[in-house]
Amino acid sequence: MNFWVSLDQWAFLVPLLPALAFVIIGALGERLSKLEHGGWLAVLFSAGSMVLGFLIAIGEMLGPGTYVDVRYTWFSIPPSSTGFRDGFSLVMGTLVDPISALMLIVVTLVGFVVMLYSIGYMHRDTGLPRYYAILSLFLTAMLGVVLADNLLMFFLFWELVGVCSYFLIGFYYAKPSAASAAKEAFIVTRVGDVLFLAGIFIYFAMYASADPSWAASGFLFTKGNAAFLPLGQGVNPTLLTIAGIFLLAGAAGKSAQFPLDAWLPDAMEGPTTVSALIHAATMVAAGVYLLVIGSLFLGFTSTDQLAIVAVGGFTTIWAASMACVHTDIKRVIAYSTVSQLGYMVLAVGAGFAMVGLFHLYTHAMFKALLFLAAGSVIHAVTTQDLFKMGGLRKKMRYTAFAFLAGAFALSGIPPFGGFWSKDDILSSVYSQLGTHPEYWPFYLMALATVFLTAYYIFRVYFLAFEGPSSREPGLSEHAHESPWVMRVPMLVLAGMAIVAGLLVFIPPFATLFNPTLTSPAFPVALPLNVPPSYPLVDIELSALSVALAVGGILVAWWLWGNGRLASMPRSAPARWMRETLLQRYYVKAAYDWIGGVGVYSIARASDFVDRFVIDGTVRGFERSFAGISQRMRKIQTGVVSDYAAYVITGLIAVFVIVLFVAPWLVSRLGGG
Amino acid sequence: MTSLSIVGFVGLSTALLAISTFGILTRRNFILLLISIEIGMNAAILDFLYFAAFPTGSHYFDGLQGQSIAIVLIGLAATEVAVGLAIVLALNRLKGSINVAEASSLRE
Amino acid sequence: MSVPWISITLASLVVGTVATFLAGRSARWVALATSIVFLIEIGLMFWGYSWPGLLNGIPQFAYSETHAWISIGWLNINYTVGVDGISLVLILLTGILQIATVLYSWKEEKRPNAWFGLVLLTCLGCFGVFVALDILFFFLFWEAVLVPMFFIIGYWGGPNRRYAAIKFFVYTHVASVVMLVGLLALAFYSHAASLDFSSVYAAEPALAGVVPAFLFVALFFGFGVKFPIVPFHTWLPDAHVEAPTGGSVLLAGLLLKLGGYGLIRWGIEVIPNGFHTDQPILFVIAFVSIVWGSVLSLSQRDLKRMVAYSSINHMGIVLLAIALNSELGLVAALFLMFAHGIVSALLFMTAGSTHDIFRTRDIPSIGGAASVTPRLATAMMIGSLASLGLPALISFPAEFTALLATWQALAYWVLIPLIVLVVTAGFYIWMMQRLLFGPTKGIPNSVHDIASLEVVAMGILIAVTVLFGVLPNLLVHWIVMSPVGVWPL
Amino acid sequence: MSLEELAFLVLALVAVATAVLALFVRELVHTILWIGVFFVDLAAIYFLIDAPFLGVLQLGVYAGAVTILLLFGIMVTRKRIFSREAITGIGALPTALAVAMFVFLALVVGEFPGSEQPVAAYSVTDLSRALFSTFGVYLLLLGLVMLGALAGAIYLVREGRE
Amino acid sequence: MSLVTTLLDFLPEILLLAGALLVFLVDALGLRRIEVVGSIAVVTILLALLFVFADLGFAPVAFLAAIPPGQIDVFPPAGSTPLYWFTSLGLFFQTFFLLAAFLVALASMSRPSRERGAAVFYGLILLATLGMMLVAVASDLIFLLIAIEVVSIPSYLLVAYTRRDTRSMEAAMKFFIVGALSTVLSFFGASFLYGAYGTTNLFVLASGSAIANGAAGGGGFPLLVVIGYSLLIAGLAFKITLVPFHAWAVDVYDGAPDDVSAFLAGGTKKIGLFAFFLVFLGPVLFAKVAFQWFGGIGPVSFGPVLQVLLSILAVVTMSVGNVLALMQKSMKRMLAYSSISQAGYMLIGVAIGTAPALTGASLQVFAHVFMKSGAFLVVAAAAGLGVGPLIADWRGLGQKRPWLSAAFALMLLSLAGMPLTVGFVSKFVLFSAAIEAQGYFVWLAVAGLLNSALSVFYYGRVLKVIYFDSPAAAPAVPAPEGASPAASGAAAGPDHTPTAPLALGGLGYARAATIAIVAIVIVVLGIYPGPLLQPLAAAAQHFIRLGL
Repeated sequence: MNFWVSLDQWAFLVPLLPALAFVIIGALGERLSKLEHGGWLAVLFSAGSMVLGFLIAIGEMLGPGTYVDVRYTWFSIPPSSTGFRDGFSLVMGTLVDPISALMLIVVTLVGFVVMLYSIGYMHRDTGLPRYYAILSLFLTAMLGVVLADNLLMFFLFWELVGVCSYFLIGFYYAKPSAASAAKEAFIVTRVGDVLFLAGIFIYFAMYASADPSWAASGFLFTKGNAAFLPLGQGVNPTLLTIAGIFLLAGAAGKSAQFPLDAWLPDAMEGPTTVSALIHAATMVAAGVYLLVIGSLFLGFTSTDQLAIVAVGGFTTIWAASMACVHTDIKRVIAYSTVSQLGYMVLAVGAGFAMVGLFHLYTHAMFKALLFLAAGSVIHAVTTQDLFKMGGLRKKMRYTAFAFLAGAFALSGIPPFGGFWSKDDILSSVYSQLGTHPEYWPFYLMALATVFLTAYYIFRVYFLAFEGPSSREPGLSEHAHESPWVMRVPMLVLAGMAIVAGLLVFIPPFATLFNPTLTSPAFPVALPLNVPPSYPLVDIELSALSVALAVGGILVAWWLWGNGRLASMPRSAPARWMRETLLQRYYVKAAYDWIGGVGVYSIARASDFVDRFVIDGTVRGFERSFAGISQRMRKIQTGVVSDYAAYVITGLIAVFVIVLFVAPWLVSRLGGG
Repeated sequence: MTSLSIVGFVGLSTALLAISTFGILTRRNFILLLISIEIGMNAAILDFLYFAAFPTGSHYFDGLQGQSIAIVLIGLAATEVAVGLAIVLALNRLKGSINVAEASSLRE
Repeated sequence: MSVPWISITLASLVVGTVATFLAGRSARWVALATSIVFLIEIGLMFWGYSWPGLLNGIPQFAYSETHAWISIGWLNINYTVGVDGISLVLILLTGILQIATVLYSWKEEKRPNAWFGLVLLTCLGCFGVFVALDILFFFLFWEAVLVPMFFIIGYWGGPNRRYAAIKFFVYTHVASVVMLVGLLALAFYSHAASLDFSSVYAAEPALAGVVPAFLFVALFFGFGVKFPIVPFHTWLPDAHVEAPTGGSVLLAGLLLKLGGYGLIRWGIEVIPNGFHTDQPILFVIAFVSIVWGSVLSLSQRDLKRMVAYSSINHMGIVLLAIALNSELGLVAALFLMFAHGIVSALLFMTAGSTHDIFRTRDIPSIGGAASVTPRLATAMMIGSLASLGLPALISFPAEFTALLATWQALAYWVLIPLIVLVVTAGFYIWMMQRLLFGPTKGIPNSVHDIASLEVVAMGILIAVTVLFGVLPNLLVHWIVMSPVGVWPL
Repeated sequence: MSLEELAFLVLALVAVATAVLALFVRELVHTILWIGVFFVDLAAIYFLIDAPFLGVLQLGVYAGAVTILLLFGIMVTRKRIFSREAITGIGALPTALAVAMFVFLALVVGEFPGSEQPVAAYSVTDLSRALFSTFGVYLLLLGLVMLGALAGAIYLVREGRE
Repeated sequence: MSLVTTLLDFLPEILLLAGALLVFLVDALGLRRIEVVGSIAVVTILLALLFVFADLGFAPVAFLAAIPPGQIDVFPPAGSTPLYWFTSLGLFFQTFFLLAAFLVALASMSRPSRERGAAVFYGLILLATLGMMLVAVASDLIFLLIAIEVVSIPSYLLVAYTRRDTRSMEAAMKFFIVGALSTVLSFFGASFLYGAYGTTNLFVLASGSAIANGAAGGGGFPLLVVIGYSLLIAGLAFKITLVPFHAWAVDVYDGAPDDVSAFLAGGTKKIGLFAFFLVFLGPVLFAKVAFQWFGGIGPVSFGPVLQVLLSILAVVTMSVGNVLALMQKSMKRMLAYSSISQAGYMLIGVAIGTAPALTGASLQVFAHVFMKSGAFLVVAAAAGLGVGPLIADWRGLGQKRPWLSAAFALMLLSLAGMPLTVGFVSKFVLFSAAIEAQGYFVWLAVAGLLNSALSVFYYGRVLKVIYFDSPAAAPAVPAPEGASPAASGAAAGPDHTPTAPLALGGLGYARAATIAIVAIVIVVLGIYPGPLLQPLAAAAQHFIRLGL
């Protein structure tokens, strides 16, 4: 076994290293204050993880057929005479294949740079051991998701990721809005998760009934084996459709797709680093990753695909529209994330899983970059309100450069990363329109979103970095460039934002996007040629999207860049429009109503029933016994004549029973 | 030898028992209660003597047993009167009354 | 197995309990020593355990012993004890909770000898239930648990403790006697040779007609009230709210498990025919319990009451898993019982400490506790997360398996417990938001975080939670060494 | 109707009448008189069914001892012997109970074929032999009853005289 | 059978008589200290117990046996109509009665040493015990009824023996009147049976021949028998306090001196059950021949009818007893009602009429002897400590008197049928027997068990008061009207010379020892009942075979 392949045996170390950091920081806590409260430990371990992850990824690029699956029995019921004919087991294992290798690169890289950035950014906060510990745990969980070789393990770490997100959003837990946002994030994603779980059950049942030996071997949820299952053989298409929808629900929850998108903008209550890592680059991408896996290994029916396309396509414009009006720098980027995730979902739904993955990869880089840059700004001016910033480019050159790089990437301006991937998506979907005319509206939505994207991100750029120094006196005057621990990560990511798209033209790297060519893990023909658009196949489409993007930038410049609009438009329709967008189309309010009034009222009513009807019955028994007892006590009059009367009454009762009642009963019961 | 109707005899003893019961239920004076009890005992004695006098045809029949029982019952009834009187006297001494309805502090 | 481990353990527990009662001020040390010895004995039992399998179609038990107790022709009662994988894990739970309770209540100042003695007595009774293989002995231990719990609630409990104690006592006793009628009728109607498990097991097929179904209903009522099933659950919130922390821990951790264990051991295993007939009833009640427990938790203001209702929800899932009539479901049910035992114990400990520290358990009147009592907050968060089924903590493998089994048996009905999972998450998360997070409020002037012994007690439970959450096979390995796979399902 | 039957009828009516009178006259001393007559009347009935020893016993024990004892009881417990007893109600319930009891007990009347049987007469010798050998245990038991009654009753009434 | 051997058969009874006479003699001689007469009584009872054990064939003392083994549990010679007959179940009941007497006699020795009525108290106890023992060997209805009188007459007087206490005297009066009425009814019923059978021998009565003949149309008297038995039920039900013949019991147990209450509830009450065994088991078992019933119903037979009747009585008794006990404020009245409900459980045994049921009922009697005597004796002890008659007066006793409270709690738990107590074992056996009998008897078991669950409520309430309520600062509730300051035999009055406080903080050694014995027996036999249960089951089997 060559070196690169044997390296895959150690893939479990990649998530384990941050886990060690979690344990050490969690156990030692404040005793690590000399190491930036554990921050340097976290950086160290994540660096180790990154190195190992990169090595494994390189191995995957170089080594032919390096599909390595290491398993460990997690939960097993041995074979027995009944029940599962061949036993039942759930396994844990790491699977290194091109897809997970790509994800390894993304997660470990962004993870490491964000850790490093945190050293500078979080320096002033308290509770840092908690921060670093949970951030490390998050890395573990995310890497677990990436490396999972079966759906159960995927789900397990998926849930862990959610909890880490919960704690990190609620990092400033003393702030009611942070605590509330954390709760909201957890519960909304939970809705997706339980549906995802239902989907898992359906896949399990389908595969187990198609091939019972799965249950025994522990291959049950294994991605690799799932592909062996000939779809359509013993599989009920309706069931498969429902399972796909459930999977989509799970992904929508995690990736903040419509209608489960409300939590992500609120999640910006967490530290900006968290937003960068979790709510831009990695965790929210896990939903897309899930759909990629579902598309490649579990199989979607055409109904599922349409649903996915619809959700993704609609989400792009839905979120982008809201991003256009918000004044909080982080929220705008958050809506942008939702919107971009919509692109990825759209691609996967249209059948181009690897294209979606490609955008996931480039998006992780430039979106993390945007957040880090935004964080740097916030760090400097201590506000998140765009209208209080301005003219920062002169004081924060690195940051401005980084942000601009991210903005170009996001807008899809060649040769920045975002251009390649977004254009790939658009052309891929376009290529399907012939056979799937029902994709048309969603394609158009995605196309329109290109314009909106460029508009809102450059709106941010112009408001923050250009223009007059500050509209609010005293805020940006003392702003200065961030320390190197924050600058280096930004520069690394800025570099990635520029070259990420170009990297795929380097052959070894490209293999990651082309698993059919190299990996025996995927012996069946995948339903697409990945990547279809290298070299560009449809120059007209590319030109259109670039034109839209440039148009967006120009409009942004026209409105905001030269100070034409000092404030928001004031006409009534505009105000109404703006208010609707700021209120997120009132969806959030509806959710709050469902949770706070609807469900809670049912709970209160149930509580009433429980206390007064069910328990009331019990107490009624008590009371009636007591009442009977009290009333019957009265027969004990204390007068002996009455007692004698009872005796005689009893005697007569005995007579009656013996002569009439009992014989009748006995004859009814069938005699002696 | 004579023959007497069961109707009369058992009727008499039953009537006496009913009277005795009625007395126990309605009278409040302890002495009257004692007398009621005596009437009831006498009803039982009467029955025993009657059944002792008229063989049933069972080969276990022993009329002398009935008469013996009657004798013992007379003694028993007398003993009860004695005990009852002792209680009457004690009660009278404590409460100054032998009205049983007034002795009702134990109740409920 | 030649060493009579069960008798030795019973004897050591009896001696320890009596000694604790007599020990006066040093009772806590005696109790601790007893607990440690108990754990060691449990460890030895695990170490030497191997399931003897079937003999003539009748499940056998490890370390089994039989001694005649009453033998009068028509009534043959033996001291028969033994364990299989099912009882073994629950015995382990007993041992863990016993030592955790002893440590948690180490500082008990009010009649410590009685307190620790009663705690040990409760655990002794539970141990007895788990090892007894004779109807009378089973019932004897089953009832024996009530008495110490009655005193625990009534003497050390909250303001309304007297009412709660008597309600608990009478309510569960009524259920027990119905169950006893069922068990005895089972033995006598089937003309079993003795009241031993194996005799009854062998004789049960002789029951004809609707008799098994009726018997199963009687047993189910008896076990169900302990579970507790809706609508026979209202003793539980009262008992929990009024019970002292240690009492709640034992109540939720152990006593509720008796119902599940009994249903498996004496219901499903012995009367499969009745079970099959009554299965729909079980499903209905299980679903109702799941929904009702969770929805009611959402509306509770009292922390303990909330956890109590969540117990109803969880035990509803256990009941559902049991009712599924599948091997996977049974394994899941047992795992879930163990998990719930640990997690609810942890939650009740945190609720008790909350009350100790903040003088109230009213959720809305406390806020921001995490910033003043981080250790308590951590424990409470871990408990809550474990309870709502977070992976890597103990409930997840159990719930996952249970729901998977539910899907297999009932298909889309699984959506009910699944959606309820969201509600469960909802009330825990909401509770944490109100109680632990946000700006501080309702914090008394002098606040101290939980004491170190309480930390140790909770730490034990947290360690177990994580251990079996990460490595569930450690537990499953033992559960499956039992007749779960060979029952005539 | 034979002479015996006629005599019995008369005696029975007298017995019922005296019993009722004894219980319901308001002068307690009259009660004693009536109950005395009642006992004597019963003794006569015993003679009628050829149980002369019982008749004698009845006269001695009841008509003699018990009557005197009751009279004594009345004298001790009343300040004035001839005071009248307060009227107490008869009551519907007691009447109903007594009548119901009478009716049920009277049901047996139709069944016993005694009227065709000759009365069996026993000599006093036979009776005494039976009483002291076969059924001697009854007497022993009666003795035990009396022993207890004696000891207790004496103790009870001796109060204050020690 | 010579006189000597006959007397030897009755050695325990004769011992008791001798003891009673000795007590009276000692009293007459002026040695009326309670230690003296009490010791005589206790020793007498223990000796009697020893001989009964010997007769039962217990190995260590078997050499003392006076009754030849061949005379126990065998059928009487054909044609003979014995007045008494030895059965091992009867002998067992004798031991139960002696144990009850022993407990009360021993505990009473802790009363003030110069108490006036001590000699009479012990003499009457011994005489009543003698009567109880005779009940247990009866095989003749009249023998049985007079033996019951031997118990009753001393009982009336025992209730009244404090002389100065109006409550006791009132209780004695009620007891006497209802008792005398019951006596009248019993004898009247007996006369009917005598009329039907021509004899009162229970073996003959048990055969049910008079009913059987009735079916054939020749010489039988079904109605006479049925009415006779009904009257007997009414008469004997008085003794075992079946509802509605129970009303006296509550007042009497309440008003009587505590020790006497213990004796009545734990001891004399049980003769009624044995009388039920003797009188009604025969018809239940043998009167199975169908005949046309009164009013045209049928054909049915008397046995099943009687079973239905007894079942109804049992259920009514246990239910009413329990329900009434729920809200009682006085401790003794609560115990009285609980005693009434226990009678209902025991009656199940007769109603079912199988050997298992008989075993269960007998065991229940045994358990009840200890539990109920013990409970009343604790009440007596508590009264001696100044605890008032109401349940509320017991507040916080668990803290002040841990051992006494623990013993009382044990007794109450045993009464409630909690495991590891003899009360549990007895109920378990009894209800097992009911279920074993199948048919509608299962519902008897259900009713009994639900009732015992109900009873937990009021026992639990007492435990609550003792353990969970804090001690009252001062006696908050005044004693009820007419009550003496402490309604116990130990009450100080003009009749009783005040004496020095007793040992053990007012409890007294004898009383403490008694309570300890009760507690130990409850636990030991609760854990290991085999040695008692097995011979008892055999005895019940023999008893059923004899058809008594």
